[in-house]
Amino acid sequence: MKTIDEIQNEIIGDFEMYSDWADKYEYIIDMGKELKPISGALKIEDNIIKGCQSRVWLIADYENGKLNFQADSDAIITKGLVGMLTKVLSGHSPKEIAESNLFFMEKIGLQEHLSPTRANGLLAMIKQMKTYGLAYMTKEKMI
Amino acid sequence: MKTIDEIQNEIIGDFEMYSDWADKYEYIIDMGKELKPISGALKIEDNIIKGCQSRVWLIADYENGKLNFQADSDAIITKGLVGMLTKVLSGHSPKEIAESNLFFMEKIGLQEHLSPTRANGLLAMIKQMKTYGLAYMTKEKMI
Amino acid sequence: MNSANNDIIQSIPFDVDKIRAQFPILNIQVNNKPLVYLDNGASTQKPNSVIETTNFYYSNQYSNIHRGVHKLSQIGTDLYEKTRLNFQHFINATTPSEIIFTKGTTHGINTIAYTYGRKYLQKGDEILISGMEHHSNIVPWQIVCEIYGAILKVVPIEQNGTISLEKFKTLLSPKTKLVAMTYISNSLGTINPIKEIIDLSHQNGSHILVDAAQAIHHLPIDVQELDCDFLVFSGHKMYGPTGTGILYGKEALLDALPPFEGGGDMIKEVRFDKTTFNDLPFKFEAGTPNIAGIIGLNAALDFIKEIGLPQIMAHDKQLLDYCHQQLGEIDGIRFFGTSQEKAGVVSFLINEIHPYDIGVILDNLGIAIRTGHHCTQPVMDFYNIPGTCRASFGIYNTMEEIDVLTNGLKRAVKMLS
Amino acid sequence: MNSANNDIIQSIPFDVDKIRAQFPILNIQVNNKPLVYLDNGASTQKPNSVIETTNFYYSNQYSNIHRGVHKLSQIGTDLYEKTRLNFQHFINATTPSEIIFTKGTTHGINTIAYTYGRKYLQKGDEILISGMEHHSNIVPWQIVCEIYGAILKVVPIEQNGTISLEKFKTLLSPKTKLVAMTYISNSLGTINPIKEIIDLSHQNGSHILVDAAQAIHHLPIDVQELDCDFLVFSGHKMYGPTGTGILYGKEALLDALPPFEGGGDMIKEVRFDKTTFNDLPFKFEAGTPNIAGIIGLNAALDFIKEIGLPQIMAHDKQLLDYCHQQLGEIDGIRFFGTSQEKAGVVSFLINEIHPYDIGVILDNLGIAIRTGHHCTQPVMDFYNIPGTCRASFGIYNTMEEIDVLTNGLKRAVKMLS
Ligand SMILES: Cc1ncc(COP(=O)(O)O)c(C=O)c1O
Ligand SMILES: Cc1ncc(COP(=O)(O)O)c(C=O)c1O
Repeated sequence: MKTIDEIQNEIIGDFEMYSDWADKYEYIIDMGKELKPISGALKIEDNIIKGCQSRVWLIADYENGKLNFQADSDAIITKGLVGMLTKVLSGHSPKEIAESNLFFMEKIGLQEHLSPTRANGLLAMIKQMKTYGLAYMTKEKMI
Repeated sequence: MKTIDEIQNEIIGDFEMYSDWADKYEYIIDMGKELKPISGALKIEDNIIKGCQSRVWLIADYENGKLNFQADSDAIITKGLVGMLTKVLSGHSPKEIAESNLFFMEKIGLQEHLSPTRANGLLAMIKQMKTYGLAYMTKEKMI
Repeated sequence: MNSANNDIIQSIPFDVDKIRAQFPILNIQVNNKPLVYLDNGASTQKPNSVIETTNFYYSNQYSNIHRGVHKLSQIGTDLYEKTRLNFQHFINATTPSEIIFTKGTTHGINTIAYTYGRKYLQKGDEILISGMEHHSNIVPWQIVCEIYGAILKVVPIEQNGTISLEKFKTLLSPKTKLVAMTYISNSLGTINPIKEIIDLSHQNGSHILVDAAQAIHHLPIDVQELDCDFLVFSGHKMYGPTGTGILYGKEALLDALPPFEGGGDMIKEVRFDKTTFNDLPFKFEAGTPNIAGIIGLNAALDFIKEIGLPQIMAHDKQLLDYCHQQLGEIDGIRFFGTSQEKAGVVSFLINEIHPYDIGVILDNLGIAIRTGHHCTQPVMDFYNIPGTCRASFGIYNTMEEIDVLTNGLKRAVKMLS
Repeated sequence: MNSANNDIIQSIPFDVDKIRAQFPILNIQVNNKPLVYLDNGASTQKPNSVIETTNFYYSNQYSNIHRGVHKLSQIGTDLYEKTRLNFQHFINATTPSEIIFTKGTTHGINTIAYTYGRKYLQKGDEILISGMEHHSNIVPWQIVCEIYGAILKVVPIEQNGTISLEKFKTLLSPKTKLVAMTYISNSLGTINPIKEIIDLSHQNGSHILVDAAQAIHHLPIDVQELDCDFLVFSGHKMYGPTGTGILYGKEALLDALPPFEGGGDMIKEVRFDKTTFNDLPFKFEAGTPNIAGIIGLNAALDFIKEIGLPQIMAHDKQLLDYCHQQLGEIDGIRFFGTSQEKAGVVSFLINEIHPYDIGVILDNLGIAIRTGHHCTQPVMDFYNIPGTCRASFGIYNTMEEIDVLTNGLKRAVKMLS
């Protein structure tokens, strides 16, 4: 299993061949299309992260010391971005997730999507993922 | 008896010799000092015209078809200015006063004191004098 | 690539290039593409005259106004009051006292909501609004209705984004104290039959507030002819500075209302046992106002007057027609707001594509449109959609820019499908 | 002519000329004399950086903010929020949510008065203020006291323009819900012992609002150390644009208060049956804000930070001492406000001369001071005077300007006596 940073570097590598914004976005959109959608039954209020414009659903599963994420969005670009984020963070330990440093968005020139004032719910989603990490770290310690 | 315009022209003539602002203001201040103050008993709420900063008292007397004004102010410059205004308008018929065109303030370069936003109550006083003129015109017609 | 129809371009009633040259921002590049600014419903850009007036004021004339004896204070006060007179004449108010400077439309509506509520609203009274109101013409009424136990009634919108006068009539009741209605919808473009709405309100004995945020720079407004009781708009949507706005009210009504905010300038005399309030318009202008903004706003109004509202309307109409025509050719496009009487606002969705996605792609092409609910969530709920894409036009927009938009949209659809 | 004491000039803790060069207005002539601007208590002049930031923003970056997906909207939002962070750190607020942008001090106080009143005030409750408050910290409380049947109590001032903590204590009662007090008096210069006042208020179980309009650019303020519940100030008095201000409030308290104005940006979801409000700080920022103003305000804060508050305080103190000393030599002068702890405000009268007359003469000499009640009529009533002449200092004032003032006053006295 690759580390969080290795996966990030892989994505950065993928993006190096794209000089054009359109190529980058096509990659993200494809990512969004491929991402397995969350079933309607799970798209409940508890799992939603509201941006003003696009909405994000996030589900976390803890199994064998690892956290797995499923995410979805009603906007395809947001969905592609959450897909990249789950790809980077899923399957790692709560500690690794809580302490992760997500640098790939900036490196591939998409940091604007993480602006706190962006209306897509993405930053709130990252916070939520890390909060899950922290919460399960604490749980683990209590066991 | 001189007309309102003749008196105005006289004042303008007086001011022609003053090239300096200070001379002008000394003239006005002297005017203020010479003006007979209104007695305390008459400085009542009814006769007051409130500017934000300086206050003006105005009394009108009608006699033999003429209106006579007495004015006073707590600020000496304002008092000098009201003194000039009563000098120009006092002793004329209500009609002449109501229809007068006061051009001398601008000609002597003091129109700023008549700005509607000036806090000295002067513009309100001129309005009040003309209102007296109008009121007595109407009264005369009714007799 | 479609090229703009030449006939239409030539009939534009003024020289758009000359106008564009007055807006420095129109020369910038966004994401390495020339800016195509089609977000004028949210806010308009500023001409040089506005920028420079503010600039000059701060550099050569600035001080606090009202009650200062010194020259700078006098100059500022005179300029500030000149703006008031300019607006008085522009909307044909009876006296300058009827022109209150505010922070913007929202602030103007809240001023009336709070003071009207305090003076007139009682338990069971009704406020009537429409289903297409901007949040700023909904939430203040919800707040004061809650405070005073009044009830908010809503005239629903029709499928084409208009309201039916018949339905409006049935909702007017003896309990309707006040009607608050937009002249032009910011998300649908609908121009409401405001004169009829005002007359019907008055026949019912109700007061009426008109939200003219989208109308003031699009249609000639004569408040005496309209006979509305209150009318509000923002400076920043009419090519003026941010933080400025106007609240018009009939003098007798404004006189009858209690003051809203307390503070400097709105008082006659302050004593701890009894404070008396200043005359209009100052009664409603508490504290140091946005002096530089209001002085800059005068330049914005002069700019509009110089071009002329009939010319602006004609230009707006041409852009609107051309935009409808061009975008109409895109497969799967749905327009929201298809009223006959419509201003330069085009709201749409394409197939199932989320408006956010379209907004992001267009942004990468240098095209600024707005996506989302446009502060009219009830409109989105009515159509059961998450939001729309909205292109909205200004004085400086061109037919070519609509071509750029059309092509951008086609590209976005291709990428996103 | 007196010339300024050279020792004092040399100990000015920064290069005043270099600062003056940043203020374009300081080069103008007023009535054919170089401008001597001593009306900083009413409002301060703007440095180039503030003027140019606004200018650049309108010319290259403008659009409406929040919720726009396009680049310009993002840039504007980022700049706007950057100002918030800058102020958060400047006054050491716990989170950016505690920094609310307002139109100014007056607007900030009214925001708290209305919402605090609605939430907490009941018949018989008391609000405690001081006898030296600005009208903006009197009238809003009078209005909400009238609405909710509460009672306004006043700590009287002493002859030297201070308030006695003993008297303050006796006026605190179990009914005192909130204390509203100025940090620095705008008409007397008094610096109140605000930390003691805050602690005493809290010991009494009262909330406290601090009016920092005259303090923010004079004293270092740490809201966590002060532990005040609310603190308000204006941008235009701290070298920033008009129409801007800050309301600080403790997060838990602001959360507990109902919203004030309703409109765009302050909502989470708007439904006709139920609207939910946005989180802080947006809950209190209804409608399009003064975007350009707030962005310009950031440059003003940077300007102040660059010079440094200790330097500013030292400069202010030197001007104050020198001014007292020089004016003190004028026959018949009376100073109002002679507290030990005093900021750069000098209020005075000379013999029986009306302040208006002095203002007019000084204006003709190019000297801008303020005359009148300075929006503190109760202070004038206390001293039984119609008003005062007030010279108040800014970063750019010099010892030589105080000499010009002194000579101007001597001339005025001669002319007017
Ligand atoms: C102490 C004090 N409080 C409040 C205010 C009101 O500020 P603004 O007019 O900017 O709202 C002022 C300004 O004169 C002031 O000096
Ligand atoms: C119809 C309408 N009403 C009210 C508003 C609110 O205006 P502001 O945000 O300037 O207060 C807007 C602006 O979007 C609008 O379009």
